[in-house]
Amino acid sequence: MTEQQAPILDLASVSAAYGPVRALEEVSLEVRTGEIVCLLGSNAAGKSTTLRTILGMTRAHAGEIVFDGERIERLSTQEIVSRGLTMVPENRRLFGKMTVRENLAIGANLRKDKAAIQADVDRVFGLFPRLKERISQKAGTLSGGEQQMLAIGRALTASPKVLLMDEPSMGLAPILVEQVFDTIKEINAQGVTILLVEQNAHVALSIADRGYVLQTGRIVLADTAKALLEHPNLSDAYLGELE
Amino acid sequence: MSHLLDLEGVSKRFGGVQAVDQVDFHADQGEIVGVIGPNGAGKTTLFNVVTGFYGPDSGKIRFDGNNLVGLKPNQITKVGIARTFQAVRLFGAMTVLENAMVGQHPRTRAGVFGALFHTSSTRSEEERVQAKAGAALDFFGDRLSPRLNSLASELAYADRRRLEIARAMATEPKLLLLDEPAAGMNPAEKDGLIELIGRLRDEKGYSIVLIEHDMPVISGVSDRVVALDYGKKIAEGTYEEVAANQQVIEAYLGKSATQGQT
Amino acid sequence: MRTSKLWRITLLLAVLALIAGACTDSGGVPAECESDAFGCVEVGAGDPIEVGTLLVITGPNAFLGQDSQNGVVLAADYLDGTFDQVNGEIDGHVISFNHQDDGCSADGGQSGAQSLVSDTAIVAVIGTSCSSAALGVADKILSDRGIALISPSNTGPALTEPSQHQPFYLRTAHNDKLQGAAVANFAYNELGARTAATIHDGSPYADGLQQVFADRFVELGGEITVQDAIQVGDTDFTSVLTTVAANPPDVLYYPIFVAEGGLITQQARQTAGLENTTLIGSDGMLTQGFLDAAGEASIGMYLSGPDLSAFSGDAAFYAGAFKTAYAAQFGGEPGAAFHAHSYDAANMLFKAIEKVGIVDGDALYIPRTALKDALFETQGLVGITGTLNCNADGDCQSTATIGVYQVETPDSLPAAPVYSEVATLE
Amino acid sequence: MTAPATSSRRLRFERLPLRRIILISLSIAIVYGVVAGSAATLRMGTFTAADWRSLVINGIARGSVYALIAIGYTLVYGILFMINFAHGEVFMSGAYTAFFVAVAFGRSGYLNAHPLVSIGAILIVSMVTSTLVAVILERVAYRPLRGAPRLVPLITAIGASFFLQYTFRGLYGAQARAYPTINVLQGTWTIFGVEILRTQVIVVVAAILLWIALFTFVAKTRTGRSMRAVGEDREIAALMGINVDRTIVATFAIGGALAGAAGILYVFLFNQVIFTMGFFPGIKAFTAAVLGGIGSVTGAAMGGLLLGVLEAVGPNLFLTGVGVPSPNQLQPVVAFGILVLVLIFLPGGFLGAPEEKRA
Amino acid sequence: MRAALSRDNVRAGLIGGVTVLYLALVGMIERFQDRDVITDVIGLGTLLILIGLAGTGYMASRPPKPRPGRKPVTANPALIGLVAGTTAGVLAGAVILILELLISAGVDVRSVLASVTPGMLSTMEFGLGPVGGALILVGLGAALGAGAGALRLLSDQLRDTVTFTLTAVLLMSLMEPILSAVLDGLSLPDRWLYEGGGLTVLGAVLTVVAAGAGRWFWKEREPQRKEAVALLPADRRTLYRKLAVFAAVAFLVVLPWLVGSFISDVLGTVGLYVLLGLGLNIVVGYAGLLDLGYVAFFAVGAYATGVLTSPASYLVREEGQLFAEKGLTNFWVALPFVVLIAVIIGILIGAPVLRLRGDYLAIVTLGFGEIIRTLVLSDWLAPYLGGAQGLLNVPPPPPEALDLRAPQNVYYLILVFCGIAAFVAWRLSDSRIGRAWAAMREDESVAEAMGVSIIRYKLLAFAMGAGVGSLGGVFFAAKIGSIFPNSFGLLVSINVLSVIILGGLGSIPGVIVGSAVLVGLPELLREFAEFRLLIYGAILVAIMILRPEGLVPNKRRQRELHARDAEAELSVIVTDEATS
Repeated sequence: MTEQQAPILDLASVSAAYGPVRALEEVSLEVRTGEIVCLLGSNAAGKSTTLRTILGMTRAHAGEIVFDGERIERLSTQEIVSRGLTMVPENRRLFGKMTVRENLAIGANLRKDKAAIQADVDRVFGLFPRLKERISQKAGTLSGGEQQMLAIGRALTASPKVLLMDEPSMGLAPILVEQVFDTIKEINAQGVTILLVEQNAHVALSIADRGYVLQTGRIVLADTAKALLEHPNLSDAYLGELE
Repeated sequence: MSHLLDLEGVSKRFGGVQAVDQVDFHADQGEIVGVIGPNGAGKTTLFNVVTGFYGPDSGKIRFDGNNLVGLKPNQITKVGIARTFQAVRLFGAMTVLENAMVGQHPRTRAGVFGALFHTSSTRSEEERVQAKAGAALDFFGDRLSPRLNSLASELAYADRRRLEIARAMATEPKLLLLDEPAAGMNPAEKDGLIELIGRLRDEKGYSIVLIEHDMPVISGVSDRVVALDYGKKIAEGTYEEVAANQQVIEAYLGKSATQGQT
Repeated sequence: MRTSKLWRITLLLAVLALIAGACTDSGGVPAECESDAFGCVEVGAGDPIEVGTLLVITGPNAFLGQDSQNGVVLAADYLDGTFDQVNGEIDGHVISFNHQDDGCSADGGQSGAQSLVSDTAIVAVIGTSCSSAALGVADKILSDRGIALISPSNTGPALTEPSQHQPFYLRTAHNDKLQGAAVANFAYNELGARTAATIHDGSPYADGLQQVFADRFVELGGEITVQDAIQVGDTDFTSVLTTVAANPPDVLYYPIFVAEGGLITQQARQTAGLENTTLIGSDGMLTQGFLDAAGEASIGMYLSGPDLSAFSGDAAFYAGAFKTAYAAQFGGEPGAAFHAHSYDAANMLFKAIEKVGIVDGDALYIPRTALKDALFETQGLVGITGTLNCNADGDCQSTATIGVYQVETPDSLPAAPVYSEVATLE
Repeated sequence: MTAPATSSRRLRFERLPLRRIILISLSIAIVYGVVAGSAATLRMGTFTAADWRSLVINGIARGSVYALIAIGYTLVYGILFMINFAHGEVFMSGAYTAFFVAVAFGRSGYLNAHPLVSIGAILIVSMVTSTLVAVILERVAYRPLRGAPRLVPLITAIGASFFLQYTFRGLYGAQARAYPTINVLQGTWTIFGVEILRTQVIVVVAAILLWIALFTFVAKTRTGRSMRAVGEDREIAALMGINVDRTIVATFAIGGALAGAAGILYVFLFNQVIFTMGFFPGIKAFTAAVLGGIGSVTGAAMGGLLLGVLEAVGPNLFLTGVGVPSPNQLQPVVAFGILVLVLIFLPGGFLGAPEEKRA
Repeated sequence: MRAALSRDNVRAGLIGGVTVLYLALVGMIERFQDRDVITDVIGLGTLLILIGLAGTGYMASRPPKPRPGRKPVTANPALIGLVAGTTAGVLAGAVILILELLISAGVDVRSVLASVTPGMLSTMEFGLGPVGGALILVGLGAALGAGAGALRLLSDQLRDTVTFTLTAVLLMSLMEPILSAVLDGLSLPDRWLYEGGGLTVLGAVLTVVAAGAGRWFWKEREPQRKEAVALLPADRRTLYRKLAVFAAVAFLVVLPWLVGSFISDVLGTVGLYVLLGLGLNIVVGYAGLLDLGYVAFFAVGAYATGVLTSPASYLVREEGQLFAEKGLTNFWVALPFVVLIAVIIGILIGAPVLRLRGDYLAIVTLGFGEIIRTLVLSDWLAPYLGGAQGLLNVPPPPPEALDLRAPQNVYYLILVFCGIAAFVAWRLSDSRIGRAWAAMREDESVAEAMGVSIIRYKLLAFAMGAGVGSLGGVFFAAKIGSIFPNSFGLLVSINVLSVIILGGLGSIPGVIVGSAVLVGLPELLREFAEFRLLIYGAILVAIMILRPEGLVPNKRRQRELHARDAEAELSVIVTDEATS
């Protein structure tokens, strides 16, 4: 790598397991400020586990995770989130019985500065005017697209330095998939670094700076997005037909 | 000729939301029908109404000479409709084979007496159940058959999808309803799925209705496509016809659809 | 190889011989034991005479059984004429106890009785506390083994009905036929009550007692307005009290237990319409525990029970040495009314053992049937509850003095009754 | 391969809708019993209007106590989806411990000289004790079982219930004891022309105030929001920076404090403490929580009131007229009979969603 | 030393001290002191204090678990034990001293803390008076804590042997009622082993030698033994397994004659709970329906038996002629009718509540249990069911010659029916019906979509459960002969539920083990009377925390637990390597 800048998020040889089942094996990856990095791989390759491990929701049993110059692999999720990392989880997982307003407020749960929070909420409404219309509605009653917007908005009110996104296009209509990727680009342009997990490799790579390909818990390919798109082995590796 | 499955003016309302609104829908013997539409358009609700999980507020549903309105899900399965679920819902603590054996339930009749005394009819029925469940699993080649005794929860994601279909096949249906079978699959797996759905129709003679967001899958298998939005049917026809429909493009496909599929 | 096998066999034989030696006792059993249908209890040299108790010592009614158990313990203590917390002896054999719990239920009575009959050294049993533990259960199990069961607190009439009575069952507690009728007499004649209501709690004791009361009250010419019941464990009895107050009676009789009794007493005082109704309870509530539970609401109400002051027996002894010893050993005043009955029951048993026991060297043989007969023959035995005269159905308090006490302060039980009646079973 | 012949597919329509017949006849029987019984009772005229009024007031008072305990159940249920069977013992622990403070005040005469301060002190002791017990309970008996199947914490809760009952029996003794009399609470107040016991008025008012306070707390405060978030999705709540453990402890603490307060209100009404006093009110409150829709704070309050009134009025109203002896003994039959009837038609209680039917 | 003085160790000491004080203040120390462990040497109360202090040191000196973010503190375990034990001793001693001071200052401590009796204080003080007592508690805490910590320094085998031996002495002593009954039953002398309720010194020494040596060699041979077992040919192994089953059955058959009538009676009660547990297991374990009112069927079984066969019942009294003619008063003729009645009531109770799920179902079934109990208690139905006075004189099962009320014979009777019920449960679970139940339990909607009629299978579960449960009632009536309403309280339902969950939901051997632990043990602990339920509660909590899947978990259930974990990680688990 030629970049002089130190990565804001750096995983070095991270391994994780669910009970006896090994999920990650010596995964190393890095994300630099301002980038969109995407993490590709077939089902069960360990993509979501990587994100969960970064956030301390699954424990790494080996390796180091450094965020913003600090080792975080032993911290609790709460502590990690307070340092400026958060996630848009797979399947959105909103608090369905709470209003849109409360969902956004809870995203800012760890922050104290009311004015700054309000600014972030306004920024979310700028991105998704639809949410503002539904501010008092229960999140569970929103449509699928609106829910995805709220999930992203909720993560943004935490004012993250790095945002992890787990399959944001899953289960969405084609038109919404398009919107989601537009939004991701916009958020990134506003200065949020993004680590994106996607099935939809081509679309994801089209907006990303760099990409990694995971296969059965290992990184098998790492390159710029452009190079990956043209990589002859991409489909082999990504398709995971190596069972 | 009457349709195999025939819905006339079916509506279903939840609180303030008209989930399904005066929908006419049909599927013929041997036909594969794709159902598309934005999230929350009422596609899954339609499935739930057909399979008896919700009673329709109004409208008629007929299948193979039976009126389905008022029947319970288990009775509808018995008449010959089987389904899969949007999020895979297997019996995780049962083995692969046991999952498929549960599918045979409506085709068997052993009761308490047979269970207690292992009568000869019960024993032969059990053998038949095993054989049929095994046959359904064999349909997926070497994907499921070698893992008969693994727990369903231990399967890889795509295999879970397959097992769910196998379990539905074991009920010996005439009509198979598949709810987003391609969700979470990668392109290669989707190709496999397209082939599989074709084989289900050609080899097993099933009629199939599937909900899908993935246009290559829809275009790859459907004889006919129905588009829903806000509970209403907004378009119907071949994939090309529906994909060219302006309303569908605006509500659902977006501009990329017009750029062609990769 | 061979030798080792031989060795083993020899060893085995030796062990067997030892065991056989230990088992086969040298004969010489007294003739009375041979002729007794249930044989003898053999108390070997230096062995204690084992007496079982089967009283309720757990659960909400434990105060009742504990109090009775204390009475038995004191009787054994005083057998040698002093309260020194050392049990006395009969024919050179000290008394020892096997305490079991009757659980105040049929199944509790059964396991307790089974536990006792499995101990072959048990001479006789003092118990049970609750009629339901005895009726058809403990009385039958023990009678079938020829073990006498003497109850200090079963008051249910059924136990000594000739049709139901088990041959080895006796009691020193008064039959409820006496107490219920005495309370009715008191209410009708002394208080001048003409209408009465009753409440029971679903226990055989309370249900039986209130029924005897009601029958007698009607017989005297009174009217029963309401007979209702409550659930044990409940706390709000305002509905049942409102039912009673809808047609306010002169007397409300609720012969139940401490916790619910306390609550009913308190709530009755707050129920509109019951201001002029006299409250009466019975010996299940004649305890300090009830006064603690009812507090000041209990002042002025009546409680029936054995008339401890009118004992034709050793009243001075009871008020003096006995109560002092009780306080010294168990801390505080007796918790219920039955310790005196159990004290007498134990003494009745000790007398009978002295009478029929056969001393043979250092050993003592007690023929079971003879012991039972001796117990049933008890006549004119002066105890602290009066003179015990056992009849053929096992009622040893065939004549009892029932007292009705009026509560003056919640701090202590009233010393003397305001009404006393000597009642005799027909 | 062709599909099997259609003939084998003809539905044998359910031979007998057995369940429906039973259901309908049961409902008819209950409704008929209630209506006919009530009519007969009212015709008999045993009870005056004042009697009925006092029955209803008694019912509301006891229902208020049920409601407060039920809220504790429902709070814990809303967040952990477990029945905290030992909640009744949490309630007992506070009232029983505060008894000794009350006695000390009573002996010294302070109690009636400064009733408000005394009652405040008693209340605080009760609430603190109950809170402590609830928090220890969570730490020891429930926290190790997060993620275990739902029946497992139910069993530890039952075990903890016995354990606590007999611990307090061992500590304080087995006997029932009467609280000292507090003079200001004696007597009646006349409200809208009706004489009502002071204690009953205080209990009802206090229960309403506590319910409002709690409702506001859950709806408006940060902790309240965290509690709801943890109840919906524990993992995502953690992702939002919520300390899940601390939130659960807070829930138990609030439930415990409410139970402690309920304990003192209970003592105002019934004036007695004993180590078993938590069990039946606990069961009743649990029933109330289900009746109102478990998980809903308002539902729990409604369920408590309804149950209280039903218990107080039901037996006399429904049974006296048809000549059933000892009607009040059949209180559980009436209360649970109505519960069954309500749940047949509202499977989620009044305000609860029925546990979601995923389809 | 500084490492040993860490906050963790002091905290462990405080917990230990609080535990010892707890035992004293609830009265256990004093009550248990009446029971000798080794007669005239040490009482159970004293032993509890010693165990509390030593346990503090032992627990505190556990090798530390690596914790995120903290360096493991390493210290000499004996030192750690010393610190923790001393802390515990100081706390306990100080509190006892304070209590003594209060008492001597004339404060009536007992009016609040009922168990602060002179006896308790004297036991806590080892009879040495307040100051001496406090000092000895500190000294013992230090010595025992350090000693227990020092055990950590021993080799695994040695430490295991020491702890095993000490436990064995305690158990031998606690088992006195059983073992002396067994010795009596075999007509063997027991004086050398037990005296006055505790072990003799000789007995204790023999136990130490036997247990210590046995355990030592057992441990030492463990590797060889495992190897030998592993080397056994398959047919040999099945043979041995069959022999083991045969031996178990033979053991069950001769058991009552070994242990005498009292323990046979206890075994009968355990058997009743096995019957009830097997029935409830069908409802809860197989069909997944939480039933908190199972006592209803127990009551129905008992009362139906009583009403049909007792000469005291209304039916027999009034319609006796008819009944006698039909031979219905015969227990064996009545039996199928009772079960039929229970099944019908099961369906009647089940039908209205099938729509309810989870906790709603639980509370409604609880309600039905209470309704039935109240009805049998009520004055309303008293003319038919006996009300408060109960139903008496239920005859034992004929023929009279077999004396089917003697505890041993009742035991056989119940054993046979337990066998039948277990067979029924086993066959059902392993059939099309069992599969449908399992599917329904996991996911009702999907099961329905697979053609399983939820209503039919729920009703079937209720009916089968009711039938088996009523058998429990039938034999309860036959065993006791007197039926009173208070035998059918909510506690029975709770007890049965606890039995099956503690044993392992859905597991037939689990029911047996669960009954033995929760029903048998308390019966044998009768002498600890008022602490029985306290211990029962503590055991429930402890076992569920240590083994949430139950003592003898059902395989499928265990998989469900596992499956649920896996489900949570739905899309992330890598399983291909694990399974292929």
